[in-house]
Amino acid sequence: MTVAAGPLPLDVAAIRGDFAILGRTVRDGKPLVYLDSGATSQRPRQVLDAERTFLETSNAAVHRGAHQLSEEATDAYEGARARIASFVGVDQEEVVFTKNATEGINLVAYAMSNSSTSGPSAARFRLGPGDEVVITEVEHHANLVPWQQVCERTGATLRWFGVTSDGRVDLSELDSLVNERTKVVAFTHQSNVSGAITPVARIVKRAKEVGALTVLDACQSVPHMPVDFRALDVDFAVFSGHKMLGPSGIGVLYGRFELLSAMPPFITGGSMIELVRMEGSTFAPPPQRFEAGVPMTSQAIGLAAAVDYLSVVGLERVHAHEMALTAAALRGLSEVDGVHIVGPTDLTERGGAVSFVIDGVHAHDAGQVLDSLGVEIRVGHHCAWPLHRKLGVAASVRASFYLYNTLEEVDVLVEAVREAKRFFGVA
Amino acid sequence: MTVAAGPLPLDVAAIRGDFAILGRTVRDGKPLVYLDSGATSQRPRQVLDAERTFLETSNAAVHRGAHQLSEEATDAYEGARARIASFVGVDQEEVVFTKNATEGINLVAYAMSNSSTSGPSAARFRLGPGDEVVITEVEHHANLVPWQQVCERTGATLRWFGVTSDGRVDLSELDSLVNERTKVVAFTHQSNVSGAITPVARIVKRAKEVGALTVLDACQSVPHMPVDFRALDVDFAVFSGHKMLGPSGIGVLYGRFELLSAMPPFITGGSMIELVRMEGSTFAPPPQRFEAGVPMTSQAIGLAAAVDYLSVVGLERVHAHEMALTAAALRGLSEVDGVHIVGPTDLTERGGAVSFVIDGVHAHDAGQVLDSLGVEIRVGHHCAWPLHRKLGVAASVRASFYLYNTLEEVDVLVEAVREAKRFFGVA
Amino acid sequence: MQLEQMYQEIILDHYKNPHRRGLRDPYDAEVHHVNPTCGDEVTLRVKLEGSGAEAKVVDVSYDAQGCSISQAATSVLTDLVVDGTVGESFAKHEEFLRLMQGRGKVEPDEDVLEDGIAFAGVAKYPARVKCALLGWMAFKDAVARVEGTES
Amino acid sequence: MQLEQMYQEIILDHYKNPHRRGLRDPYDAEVHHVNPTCGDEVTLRVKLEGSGAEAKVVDVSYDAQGCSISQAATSVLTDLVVDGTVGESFAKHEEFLRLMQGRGKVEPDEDVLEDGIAFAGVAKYPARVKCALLGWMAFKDAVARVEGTES
Ligand SMILES: Cc1ncc(COP(=O)(O)O)c(C=O)c1O
Ligand SMILES: Cc1ncc(COP(=O)(O)O)c(C=O)c1O
Repeated sequence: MTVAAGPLPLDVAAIRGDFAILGRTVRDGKPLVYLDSGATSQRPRQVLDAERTFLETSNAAVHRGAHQLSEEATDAYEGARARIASFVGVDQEEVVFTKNATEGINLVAYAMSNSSTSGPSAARFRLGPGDEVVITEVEHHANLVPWQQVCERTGATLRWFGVTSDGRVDLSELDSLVNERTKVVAFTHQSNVSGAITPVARIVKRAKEVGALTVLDACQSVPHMPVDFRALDVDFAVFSGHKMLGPSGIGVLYGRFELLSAMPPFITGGSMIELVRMEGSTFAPPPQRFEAGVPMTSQAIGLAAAVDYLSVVGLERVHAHEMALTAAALRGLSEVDGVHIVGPTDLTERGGAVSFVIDGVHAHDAGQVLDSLGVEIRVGHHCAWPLHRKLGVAASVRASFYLYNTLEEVDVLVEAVREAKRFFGVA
Repeated sequence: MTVAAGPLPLDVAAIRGDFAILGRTVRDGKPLVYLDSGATSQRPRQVLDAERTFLETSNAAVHRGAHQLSEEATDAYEGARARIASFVGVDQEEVVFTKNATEGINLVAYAMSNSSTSGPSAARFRLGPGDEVVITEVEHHANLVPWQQVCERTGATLRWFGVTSDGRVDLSELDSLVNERTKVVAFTHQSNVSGAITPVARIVKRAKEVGALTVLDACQSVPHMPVDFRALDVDFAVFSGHKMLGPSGIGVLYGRFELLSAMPPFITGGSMIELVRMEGSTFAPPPQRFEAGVPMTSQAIGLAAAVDYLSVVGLERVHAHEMALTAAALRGLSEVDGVHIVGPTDLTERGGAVSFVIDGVHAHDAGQVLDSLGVEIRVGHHCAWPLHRKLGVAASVRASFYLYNTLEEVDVLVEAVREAKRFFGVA
Repeated sequence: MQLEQMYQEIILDHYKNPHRRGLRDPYDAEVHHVNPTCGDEVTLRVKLEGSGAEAKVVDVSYDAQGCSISQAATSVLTDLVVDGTVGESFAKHEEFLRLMQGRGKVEPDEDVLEDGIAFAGVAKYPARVKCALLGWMAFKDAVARVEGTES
Repeated sequence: MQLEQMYQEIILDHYKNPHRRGLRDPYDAEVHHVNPTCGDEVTLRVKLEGSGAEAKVVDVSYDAQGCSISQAATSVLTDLVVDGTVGESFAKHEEFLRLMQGRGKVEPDEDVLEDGIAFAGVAKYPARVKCALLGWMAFKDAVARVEGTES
């Protein structure tokens, strides 16, 4: 991959050449300006090719056959796991493939409630009346509803950190919220709405003091900047393939090996067992224990190709590029009267999601105008309804960037926002 | 698609042309003889193309955006659901996408245990001490371990039908096994080991008499013959994409709409909610309620393409073709001394999985010889350990057929079995 | 430009000057509905006279937070149903539903829908159809509650 | 033909005439191990004399159901460990493991592994490596139980 010298550290034109979809037009022949990578990213041809090559040469059920095809498929699948694990600084056996990040969080939550009918080694995961689960009010529903549900199943109590006016997790009550009753603290690494980055170290330190497990929602960080779960010292973390140039239908749960080894299973069935009798079954060691049934084989291979792609470009450079785009967007939008950013207005401890509201133009209406100009952004609460409610915003407009976006696209966005105001007569 | 006249109703040569992988060789240049479709099938170029075209033109997060890409993606995803639903004779809202069939069974089992902390409409799904769950001893682990686990979680009792000497479900105790205490009867449509087809109507009739729910494991039937869940009158059914020419990472749960509507969710998170507050959440109607997070979008589109492919060929003809291959295999293997079929030895009520043991040659060793001759079959207990134990077989060899297999390949299989005997000196 | 086709003058007029807005007494039933994808909300009250299909819709009052489409559609709704019978309102709802689910391919009946025909362009945008139906869903639900047929 | 490379004469000989087969008394520990993918099983007993790494392996007896590779490997194992010390047996296990996980690219040390070097060809078939290790896993587990270090 060649990289141009200049203010932006990436050769975006070359990168865009790898994404066929970016060449299309929408509505009345408008060039596509895709600013919705926070919802799902596009995939380069390298990822599509990797999946197809696998399917046309080595496809077979993994871990289940002794024939050559099955050997090749198993090698490809486990090789993918190893590459993905090293991408986030952890060991291969600590990576569990799930269908998306949401399943990964549910896996941990259900394993905890299943602990009450499992053996003594699972005792540390048990939840019951008097125990507390702590989350934050900025969470995506994926890291919120599963914890509400596990509290309903077990009788534990859900508590949460509030939100500052610029959409950050408010840690002022850290020491009282996370206390001796706390069994688990689950929080996002980066808000998918405000872009705010959570001070992971502070929360992890406090959780360790009281012996609580930590679960990191890394859906919006791993795709966009270098992340090392071991260095962050969290117990569990999740992310999704489709947000990082990889296929849909695959997510990753990281868990410290020692914890995964002691944890009861969630989804059960073939390939995750040790011994099956009608009277009862025992289970394989991790990660197999958590991967019941024929897995998302080609998708793991596609995700490994995505990780390779990102590694060649370099996550530092991806991040720097997105920060340049974010700075331009914050600057451009701040010059439009009546536009209010939902989240930090400078680059301190934030990533590249820029959400905003426009006085007098509802987010849905703004989105419609933007769409008519080819600008594909997201409108609504972005699966973070409590955060929106707390900030007094019913729905916001979110632009989110990735390595294939350009400064020109940011200009188109800002101009489109002005057009929305004109169209609805609030110029 | 053109179809040749002749003893076999399919133009297998034309079909094989759609599967690039079938042209490869294995080991020392042996042509690949892929007889492991019971584990996972291969995919025609039409399926790979459908996924790629979607990803290169309309990829976006479904149900979450108002922009054109998201509209197109949502249409493609929901259109796929409609085609897949009609393929098995049910309504679109009755089809839930899961990552594989295993997840589908777990979904029902967990929804049942979650019912104990859900509202009154879920009461009919509750399980507790005194209640009984009935399965069979021929089940794949996927339709066995989840039921053991739900019994552990709830205190219900697991009971099971035995097995006849030719690997069929033994229904002689139907009326006593399925009784007033029975809450759910889960059973396979077709054994993945013996190929035996279960008399669905008899079990469903009895289950209805006592008011028990029925769950059909259709993993080995839907890919191979016309199946209509409404006609079979089961309450729930599951199958997997990867066994029917479709992608890995996608499965289907069918549920009667009335039941899905009353059932609590399993995996929770984004896109499955109605209203989220920190204090509690309510949930969307089915199928959304059961599809948390960004779904396996391109995989649904790939599976719809697979369903189209099978529909063009015609499931009756696929079935007739497989029966011709099965007849040839049963005939050929029966002429080899010391080979014993695990399952029915004629074509009555059976599909195209042919499992067998060879006196004096362990299945693993036989598999190795077959592999060296290019014949890719499965060895072991095929995730049906209790069935093997019951029949006194530690491990068997399984050949399984699909629309792309030929009579010549059956001959190669039989000859390879003879070679295995020669190699281990048990000629 | 497609945008003008969608946001007809009529829609923008209703959005800027909504009819019958505000929550009024007396009323027989009040409901609260939300659009789960965007968080838009409507609180809606109905006052009926009589019962069954022949009951008269005396008043519909509401407080809503949402986009121009959902606001305007609710305003138009009140024009269409107030002073008519419940039976007539349901028939109009049917016709509006047919229009909105028609993907822009259905010719609306102006005699039935009046200003409602302005939403023909919205029907081309599936993600916005829910916006246009939010008020209607609330209205039907409220009437059902008065009738006691709501579960 | 690759097959002959994998199934060396030595392997087939051990398979047909396994050494020290059968379950014998006295013994200090008995374990039962299975291979979850194929259902192969081994019940294995060890009799030690002394303790720690210097303990002598007096007898290894077993009853096994499985393929030629697992049967032969267990037979070879008994040749390698019986009459040696526990410390020596673990060293041999290490060397055998290194060979089996070497994907056919590791040169085995015949002085250490004796007949065990015949399994070099098996290492090329990842699915069969577990077969060759089944007896060894059981042996290590059994020794650990005697030593009381098993959890
Ligand atoms: C009869 C049967 N049931 C269930 C399954 C599980 O399917 P999956 O692994 O795709 O979830 C299989 C295949 O492995 C099967 O053959
Ligand atoms: C912060 C955050 N957490 C969790 C998720 C859920 O990811 P998925 O839908 O892939 O499971 C998302 C994306 O939707 C997200 O942005």
